[in-house]
Amino acid sequence: MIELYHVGKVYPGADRPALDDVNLSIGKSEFIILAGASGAGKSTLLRLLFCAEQASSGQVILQGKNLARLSRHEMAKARRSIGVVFQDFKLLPALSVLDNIALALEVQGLSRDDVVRRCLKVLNEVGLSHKTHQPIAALSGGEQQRVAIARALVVEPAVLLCDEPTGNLDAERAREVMELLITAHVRGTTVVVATHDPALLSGGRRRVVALDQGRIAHDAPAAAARRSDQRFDAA
Amino acid sequence: MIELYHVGKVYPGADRPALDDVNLSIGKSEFIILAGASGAGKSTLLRLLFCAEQASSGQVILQGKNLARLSRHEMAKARRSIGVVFQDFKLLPALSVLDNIALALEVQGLSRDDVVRRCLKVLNEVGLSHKTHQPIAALSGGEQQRVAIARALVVEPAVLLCDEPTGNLDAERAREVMELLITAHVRGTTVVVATHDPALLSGGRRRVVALDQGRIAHDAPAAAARRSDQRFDAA
Amino acid sequence: MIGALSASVVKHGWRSVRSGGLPFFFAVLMTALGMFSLTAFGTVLWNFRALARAVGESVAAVAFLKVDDAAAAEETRARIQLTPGVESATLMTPEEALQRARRGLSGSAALQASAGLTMPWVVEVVPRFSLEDGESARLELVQRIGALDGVDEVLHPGGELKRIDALLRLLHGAGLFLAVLIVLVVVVVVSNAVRLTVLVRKDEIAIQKLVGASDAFVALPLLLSGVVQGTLGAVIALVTSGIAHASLARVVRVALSGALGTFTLDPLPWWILACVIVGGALLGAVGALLSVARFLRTSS
Amino acid sequence: MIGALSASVVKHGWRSVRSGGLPFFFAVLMTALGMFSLTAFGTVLWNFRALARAVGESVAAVAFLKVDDAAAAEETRARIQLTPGVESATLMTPEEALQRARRGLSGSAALQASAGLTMPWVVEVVPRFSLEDGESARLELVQRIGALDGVDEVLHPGGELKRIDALLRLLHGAGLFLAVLIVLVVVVVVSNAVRLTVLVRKDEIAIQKLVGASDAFVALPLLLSGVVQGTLGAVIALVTSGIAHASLARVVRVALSGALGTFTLDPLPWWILACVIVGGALLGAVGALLSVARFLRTSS
Ligand SMILES: Nc1ncnc2c1ncn2[C@@H]1O[C@H](COP(=O)(O)OP(=O)(O)OP(=O)(O)O)[C@@H](O)[C@H]1O
Ligand SMILES: Nc1ncnc2c1ncn2[C@@H]1O[C@H](COP(=O)(O)OP(=O)(O)OP(=O)(O)O)[C@@H](O)[C@H]1O
Ligand SMILES: [Mg+2]
Ligand SMILES: [Mg+2]
Repeated sequence: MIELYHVGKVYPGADRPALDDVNLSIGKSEFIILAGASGAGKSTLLRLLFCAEQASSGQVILQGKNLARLSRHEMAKARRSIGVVFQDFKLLPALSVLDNIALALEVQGLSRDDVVRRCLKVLNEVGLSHKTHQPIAALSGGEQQRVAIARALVVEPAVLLCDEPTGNLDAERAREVMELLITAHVRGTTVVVATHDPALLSGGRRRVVALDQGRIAHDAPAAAARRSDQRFDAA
Repeated sequence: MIELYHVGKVYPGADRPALDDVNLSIGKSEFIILAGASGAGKSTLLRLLFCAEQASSGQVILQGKNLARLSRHEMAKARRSIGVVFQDFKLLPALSVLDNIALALEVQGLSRDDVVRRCLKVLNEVGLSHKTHQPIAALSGGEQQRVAIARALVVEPAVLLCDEPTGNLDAERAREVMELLITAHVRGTTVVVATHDPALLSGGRRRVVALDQGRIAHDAPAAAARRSDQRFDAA
Repeated sequence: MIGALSASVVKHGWRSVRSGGLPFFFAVLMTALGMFSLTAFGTVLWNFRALARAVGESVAAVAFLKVDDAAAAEETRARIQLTPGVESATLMTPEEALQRARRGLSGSAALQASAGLTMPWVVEVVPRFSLEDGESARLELVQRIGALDGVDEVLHPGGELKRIDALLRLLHGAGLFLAVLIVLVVVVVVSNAVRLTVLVRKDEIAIQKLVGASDAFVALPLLLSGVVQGTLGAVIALVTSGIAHASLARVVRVALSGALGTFTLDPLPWWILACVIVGGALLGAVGALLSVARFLRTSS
Repeated sequence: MIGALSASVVKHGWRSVRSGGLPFFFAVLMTALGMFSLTAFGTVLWNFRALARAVGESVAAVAFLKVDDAAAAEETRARIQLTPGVESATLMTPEEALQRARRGLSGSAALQASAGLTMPWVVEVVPRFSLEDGESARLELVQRIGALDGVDEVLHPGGELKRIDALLRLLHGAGLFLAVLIVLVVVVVVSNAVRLTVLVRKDEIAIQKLVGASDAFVALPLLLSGVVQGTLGAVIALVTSGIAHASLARVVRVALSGALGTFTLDPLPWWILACVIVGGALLGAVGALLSVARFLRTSS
């Protein structure tokens, strides 16, 4: 599903590489937790997978395609099968919750009815039905984060990339969101979650990939609860 | 220092009040943790203290002044003695780290030399000296959060309001930031931290005010480690 | 799919119109102003040719004939009429000519002696007037008429004509200069206004790209809003200039009619008005296209 | 404190100039275009008065005297010269008058008879020309001169004058209309451009307010950037119109000089240029003030 070969990323003007010789293979329908201190390169790695940045060296393969070789059109198409929860949400403050989520579906050319139906469903799942027509600016931090998650889930993506999806949520809400991610995972979505949340890291039931200063520090396969549809992968 | 009498806040178009009959008294140099689930009203309360919103009912007294009666000029002056870490940082992505922090001092009319000196000092404290001249857009989420904290600390404020200051930080960084806040507290600053971070909540060494749906659910005075310069307060 | 996509394009176009806010109305206003100036100037230019013709025709040359009877005079007149470059030729009997000479030979000191004056048959010649012909063309015409059988001498009011000519030339030149300036301003203003709309909406566009919008999905609404801007501006310009025309036409007629016969300020013909609207829409589209293309290239 | 604050204001002003980017250059460009149009138009208007004077003076009236000797003629000439509304009066001997009549009595059919012509003493009168005087004022002057001792009859070229008059009036009217339009456009463009700068910088301003900036701290840099915009625009306009003048003046002189004597397109005097720069700065300041005031009111 996702393969990284000797991937490096040096931002122009940066003193050290954000990613350095990263090798990683993520199977279809795996659930990966990307750990690492602040500035370790988690968001950078997700940005590479999402074509928001180009790798400086090495190759990133997503669904069998080398991301460096995609045309603009193919890139747009690839993005439509990826759901992303951005660390800074990237919502439009002036638009309503519904319109923000609808954006992701409108881009795919769905009819307005379908769009609204699916938006309302996912809003219900993240527990924000009562905020449907409020502008994003009128939401609390945690509510905005759940809107961001809803927008990523609404497209029923093949790959779900979540950057710190519970940073603004209380423990209760965080657990609910994790359950949503697991539901998507059970449906067959490949999920990559970047986080420092100790609650998510602890337990050892998921495969944890830890980054440190742009290098993979350790890659622990899930100790238990490994799902039958998961392939083993050479790290 | 900070007194709230029967404070209510209803946002226009909202279905229920964000704050409802809140009574709270915070003494000089106290350290308060404001807990509560997502949407409980933590940010709203901080916004009232910061004159970013007006209370719908009741009175908010800060440093002996009723905030509802401040002129524009007095409000600007009051804000210069308050440091705020916003939940969404409110940094300018195009400006450098230094310029973002300098903003808070320039507004006070300090000379450029003083401004730069104090900015570099505080950047050193939050561990971002190596990013001084990078634009905010080139920083990771956690680094941006530390810039936001630096901007709040640089004015050496009488009151420090922090909204979820560790949401994007790993445990190590979060502890460092908390130590910065405690240092400020020791210097005599009144600190109010809104958070869901269990690490901050646990321990019972600080006074915790918990909000639930806009009402104060419980207000537990610090069990231990109470400092001599703190007054007792009638909650 | 295509249907839903285009519905969504229209919806986003409308949203960008609504949310365009200040830059949008700014663009419409500027387009309207530019188009209005163009239309106003066009009206002046359109009527200016009529004015020029009126001025030109009022400046006639006079041919003195060496014929004795009315039939020969009429024959000569007909021959003059057929000369290329002659708009009209009118015959005057010697008596009429004498009357004219007595009445209004202004600028001349010869009236004193006119008591003992005898006049020949005279043909008043109105040359076909055009700004482009220079002095030499006019002299050539005079010579050509003078060479005709039965024509004794041709006089033409060179000085006066030259003066009016110079003024008309100046008007024309200044006019062209202004027109070029206005077109430039309109193009720059509209394309910049659309660029500003893009600037204001850049967050939204960035997010659309992030959730997988194709270039067309991003560009079409902007193009649409550019076209709407341009068209709206042109329509407003036409309405305004219609009002201006209605209120100014009378003033101009009164001011000019005394001197140059009945002179009316005609409105522009409908096809020019249609061109203005199409031009507005095109300008908007081009402006939008330029800025959108640039924007798509720089953002990913 | 005040010094540091004002240093910081300058710094922020400069930053808003630098970061103003597109809207800033747009505003400068638009101001420059508007100011340039104004200057170009001003130059035309300025020289237009000279042109009008030249045209007016070339249209002289002629007074025929009933005197017998040179002394009496000179005395009459002096009396005519002193009549209000007369610019100049030149005496011609009968011989000179006859010469003139022979040479160039264009538009007149009286040449035929000029062989047996005798002329009186003649005074050529140039009326003081002004656009504002109507036909009646001119007739009155003719009557006043005609009533003088020693003057037999006064002729004046009414038709020709009327025609040129009408053209000049038209030019003047259209010019005023254009000037008003241009001033309006410049005001709207500049104030909107500053408003757009505010729009683009609204995040920065919001954060400045959050960290306790006073209204002055927010407004002054914007005001400064408005003034810089306006001034820069005006300076660019002056430079451009200087270049345009240098390249066009020759063309205009060649085109017009033949007909109307030596006619030069003079540049505007320095104090008008200074006014343009001050005007640009003022326009920028007013535009900035308007939008900043509105913005401060709506944001807290
Ligand atoms: N656009 C950029 N230009 C330059 N440097 C960048 C840019 N984006 C990130 N960096 C740097 O690259 C390093 C890794 O950043 P990244 O955002 O991947 O960290 P992260 O693991 O997501 O951290 P966090 O948990 O704080 O979000 C950081 O040092 C950061 O400053
Ligand atoms: N500007 C606004 N207009 C309308 N409603 C608002 C506005 N700001 C906040 N609210 C609502 O008020 C309630 C409290 O919001 P607040 O931001 O104070 O929550 P919070 O405790 O900070 O939550 P979080 O931990 O998620 O940030 C929420 O339901 C929110 O939707
Ligand atoms: Mg990150
Ligand atoms: Mg909050």
